[in-house]
Amino acid sequence: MKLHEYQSKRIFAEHGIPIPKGEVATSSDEAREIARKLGGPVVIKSQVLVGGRGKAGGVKVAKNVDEAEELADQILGMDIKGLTVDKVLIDEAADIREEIYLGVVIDRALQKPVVIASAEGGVEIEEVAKTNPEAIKRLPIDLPVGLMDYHARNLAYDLGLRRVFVNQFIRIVKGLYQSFIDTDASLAEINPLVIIEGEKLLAVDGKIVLDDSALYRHPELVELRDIQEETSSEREARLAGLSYVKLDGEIGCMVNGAGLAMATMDIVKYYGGAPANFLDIGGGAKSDKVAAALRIILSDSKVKGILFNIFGGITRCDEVARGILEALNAVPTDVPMVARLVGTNEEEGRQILAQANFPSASSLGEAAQKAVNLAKGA
Amino acid sequence: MKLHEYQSKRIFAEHGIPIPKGEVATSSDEAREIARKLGGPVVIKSQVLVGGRGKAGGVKVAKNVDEAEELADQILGMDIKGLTVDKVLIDEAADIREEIYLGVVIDRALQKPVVIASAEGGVEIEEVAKTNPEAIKRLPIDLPVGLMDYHARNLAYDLGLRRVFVNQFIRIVKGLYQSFIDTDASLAEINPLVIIEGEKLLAVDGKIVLDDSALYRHPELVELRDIQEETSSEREARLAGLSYVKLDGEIGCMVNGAGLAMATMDIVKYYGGAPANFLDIGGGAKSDKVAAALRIILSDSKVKGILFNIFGGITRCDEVARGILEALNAVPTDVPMVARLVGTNEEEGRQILAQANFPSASSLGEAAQKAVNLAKGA
Amino acid sequence: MAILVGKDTRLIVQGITGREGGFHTEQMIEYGTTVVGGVTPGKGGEWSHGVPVFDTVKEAVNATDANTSIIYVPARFAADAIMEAADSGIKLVICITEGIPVLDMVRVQSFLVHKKVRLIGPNCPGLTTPGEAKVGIMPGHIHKQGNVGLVSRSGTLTYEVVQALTDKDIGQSTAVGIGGDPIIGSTFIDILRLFESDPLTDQVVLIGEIGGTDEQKAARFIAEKMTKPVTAFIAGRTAPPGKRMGHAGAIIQGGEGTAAEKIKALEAVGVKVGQQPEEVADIVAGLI
Amino acid sequence: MAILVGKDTRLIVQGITGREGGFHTEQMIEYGTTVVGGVTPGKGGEWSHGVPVFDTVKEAVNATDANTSIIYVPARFAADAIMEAADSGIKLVICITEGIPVLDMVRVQSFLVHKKVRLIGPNCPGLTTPGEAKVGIMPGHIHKQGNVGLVSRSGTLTYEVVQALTDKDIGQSTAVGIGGDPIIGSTFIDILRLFESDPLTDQVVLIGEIGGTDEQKAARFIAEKMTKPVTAFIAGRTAPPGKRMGHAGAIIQGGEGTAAEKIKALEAVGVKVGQQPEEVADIVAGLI
Repeated sequence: MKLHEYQSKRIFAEHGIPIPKGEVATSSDEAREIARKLGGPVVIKSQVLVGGRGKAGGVKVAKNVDEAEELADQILGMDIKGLTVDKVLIDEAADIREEIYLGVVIDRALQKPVVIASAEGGVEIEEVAKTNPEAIKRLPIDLPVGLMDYHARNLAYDLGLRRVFVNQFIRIVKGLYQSFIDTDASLAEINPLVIIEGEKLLAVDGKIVLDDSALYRHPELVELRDIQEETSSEREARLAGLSYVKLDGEIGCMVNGAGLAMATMDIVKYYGGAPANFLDIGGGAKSDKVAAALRIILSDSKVKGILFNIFGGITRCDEVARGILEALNAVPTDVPMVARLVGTNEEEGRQILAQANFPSASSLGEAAQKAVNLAKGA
Repeated sequence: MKLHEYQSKRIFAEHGIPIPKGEVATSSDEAREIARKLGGPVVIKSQVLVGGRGKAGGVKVAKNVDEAEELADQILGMDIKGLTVDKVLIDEAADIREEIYLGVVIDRALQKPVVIASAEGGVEIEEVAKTNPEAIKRLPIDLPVGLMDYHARNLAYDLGLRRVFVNQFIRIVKGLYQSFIDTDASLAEINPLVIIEGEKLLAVDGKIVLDDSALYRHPELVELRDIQEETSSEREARLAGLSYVKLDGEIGCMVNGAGLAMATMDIVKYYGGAPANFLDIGGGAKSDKVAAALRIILSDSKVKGILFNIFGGITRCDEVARGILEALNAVPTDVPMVARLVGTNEEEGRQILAQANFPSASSLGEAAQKAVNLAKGA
Repeated sequence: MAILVGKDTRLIVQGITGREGGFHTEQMIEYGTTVVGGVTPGKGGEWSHGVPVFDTVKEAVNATDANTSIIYVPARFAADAIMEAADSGIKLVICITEGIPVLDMVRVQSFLVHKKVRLIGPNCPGLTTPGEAKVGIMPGHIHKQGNVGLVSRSGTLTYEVVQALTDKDIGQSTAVGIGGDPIIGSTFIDILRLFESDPLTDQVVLIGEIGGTDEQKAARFIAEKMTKPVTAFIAGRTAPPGKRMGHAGAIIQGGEGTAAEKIKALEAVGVKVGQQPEEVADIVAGLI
Repeated sequence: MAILVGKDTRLIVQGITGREGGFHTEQMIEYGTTVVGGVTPGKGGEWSHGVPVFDTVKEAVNATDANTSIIYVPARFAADAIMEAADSGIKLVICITEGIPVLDMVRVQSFLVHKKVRLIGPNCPGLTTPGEAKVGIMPGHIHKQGNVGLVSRSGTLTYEVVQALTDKDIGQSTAVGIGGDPIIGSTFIDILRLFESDPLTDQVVLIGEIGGTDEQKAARFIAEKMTKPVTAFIAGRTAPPGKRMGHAGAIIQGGEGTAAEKIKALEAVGVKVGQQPEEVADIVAGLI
């Protein structure tokens, strides 16, 4: 789960990281009032959970209160990569001298959190990794030991930070690391951390991505979820406990198991089709889950054919077959479908589908080919 | 620094440990009011920082409000081992079925915290260690790993706790351990943890001793210090940064270094005297510290002679010599004294004392003998 | 016994009285696995599926001489369960549980680093040595005893490949699901090393997916240390970057972890990569 | 060089620009110790007492090839300083600082357990190999080169005993103060083991005090492993239970850690225990 910039920065501030003064507005009137209270120039920043807000025109500087109102009015309601802006953050504009990147992520190879820093802030760290990998400094943290002052100090000197910033930097690195740990994040990032007038560091933009598996420990963070940022399909999938990712193709896929679901997408492509989605119904899915999955797939108007691929281990093929038929009763459609059910209770599953004249296939390859052909015929 | 029972139990309660309902009273009127609010029988417990309150008559059960007032009146103002009771805790009386001991201390040999538990609660754990060492279960905790549920569960089963108590016990052990860690304690103890009606566990008495070296991290705990529990000498020593322990003898000792201070006491004893105190002025003490130390020693009317033993490393003998003379100016006395100063600037120190006709000795043995003889002559 | 589990396995089931744990205990016993006990705190003294239940792993190990534990407990108790097993003399721990917080697994791995315990998983289907022991949730009937070792980050995709092998009459020595999480106890390299020195394994199938760089590392290991032929399948050629494909570990991030780069790395060291499970079986059979 | 420090010591001083650190750096250099640098965060690039100052231990080690570090930083920064030294390639760390929170030292010790670093202290006077190197705060002039190893939990009491030995013309191989805290990096046994295998040490003096059971453990070690004679002095015969005698570690608790039981344990294994420093010297000299 991603947090908005303003939510992330508030968490950072609670951990002692300096952030600009600012507040969130949902109307241009509010924006004007906030700008008036802040005084001086402000930045109006759209709060949507996608990257590239700046390029899309979702971040603007206003020199005065009138401009703030006007720009907020422009940005609110704007569409950025399919998401409608309904909140803007009004921050005091900072006099930026230099920009630093600072982030904490889990390093999969080291199996521990790693602090990543670069003196080239303000751009995406992946970009720096390509153009100037030397500029990126990495500090792996042993979780049981934690982040000690000397770790952060070594990082500061590695980064070539001037001495006047070192102690501030240590506090910020520790605050960011603690934000990461305290929220069970998978990413906590300040980009950029800027040097402003008076030799001070300030976190002007921030981002936290939470570990969904750990949300149960953080009910207060779950409340921060912005449901307006989910499509209705994503929402339905989340509530039904399905793993769903919308793609651009025309073959809807319903599979049990993430690896198999990806393999199914790949095979659809191999046979000349394009997958419309990734969808894993998980292990031991019952018919109601299958029905929910089918509804989600059918809600995508691009879908011209649907492929069911079930390898029954915990999941029972007869349950899935019944689920498909139930869902079709509830959501009638003329999109052609083909099912391939193997494993636990495969005979029963096939019989149920055969009785309903539902097309089936015995191998995954055959099923994918059929689905692609059906979709072309449709 | 020791915390009172009521302070310790409040910290436990903040960590999820069930404690009896109760409040502190400083007068019998207040005690009556608290007993009335609690309803039913109550326990009146003197809050003084010494053991054996029960035996000294400082803990009583009151069946009703009148008795509560009467007993509180008796206990308030009582003298227990030299300390005057000025606070009583009024707790709801518990219907105690069984008593358990539960504590956390640092194990010096293992160099880690250890949870100690015994099904024989209500008596001092040292007593159980002597009479029934088998009954004591020890659970060492790796600080970086922390206390996991399974540790506490294994402890519960080792202890022979009935199953109905296991989950409560796990929560209490974790709460106690966390209290210990969060307060930088050197001891956190529930004794007894009792089984009451309804198959519930309740911490009826508790104790926390804080690590003085870590107090700087806990300003909120420092505020809990009960200065009425210190003698004025202890207080002056603490404020002057001196390490002072009052003893029962007649030879006052002022030494630099804890080991040497103990050795000096031992040698006084060896030569037939008895040390009046342990007093370490620490390394590099200046004359004002020496003067404070002398005042503290002289405030003990039993002192019949004073022995100064200084081995100058960081500490300079001339500084000490000047300190002694300055202090004698400020606090004139006819208690006889002898000084033995060796090490850094020993010549200058001896000359200063010789000019003031201050008796001195060259070896520790000689100094101790002289001090003992002078005290006998006094 | 090929690797890790077999006739010598003495298994306890942590979470035996749960729905999942109970169902699969039955399946494992039916397959012939030696299940010697179960652990559910608070249910010690009961019996479940014909084996005694204990309150703690310590008691279970003391009473049954178990050497292997499989974990089916809910995610929030799983880290504790793994550490308890590791602390109680168990040598091989298989964690089936899905959805364990990443920081919990970081903690577990740093706890295990100085212990002599092997962890498989979490979020894995377990492992099967056909004809000897099935420890996990793989359907038993798809396997056939033989000399091909399988190692996979996936669950049902593994079954698919096993089925494809069995359909072509190619038996397996041991099939190991290492799990789909970003932080796992045993990696491809750990299992490849075991297969390389296992006399009952003649060749190996590696089933990878997008996310991380474990397949690339495996490729380096194969080039440097493996004498036995390896065939691979990589799922997620069509997966877009930035989206988590079900598994917590299956996500292309910062341009890293694509199927294309994994396939390239494997092919560069002579590993043949099949485009479909059936093709993998054909390669293994020497038909391609 | 007898043990731990000597001509090969290349010392850096953490906290060199502080009052204590500066004073003792001067004293150590005057004694002949090879001080190669200092560390004070924020003062890198300056010079102090003729040696360069660095911001981090890593830089100091890289620039000076230091192998030993002595720590004079305030208590609240000491754990960090010890861990930084251990993490930067230093092999011997001596921590003089007094008043480090006990839990900080628990953390430090658990951090050091898998590292190849020896810690002496904290709250100790350091160590001196007479004629070669003085690393710490012991007054240099009291020492005399010789073949008696000293190990002590105390500071000034150690000087007293060293002086008594020197007064009787008995020289020392190395005098080691292990510190008066409950949790210390090196115990009596660690140092006794080094003296036992040091060809320049012929006999050992052990100076203990009340609190803990380290002297009793040392007695067992002496009985089992030491061939060289050991003489002891134990401070605190007159100390009452329950009162902390200055040192955080010097407290008789739960009836454990009295001078009497320590003396008994030592005498039981043939160690002669002196009642005064002069008596210790007489025993060492063979007069008693």
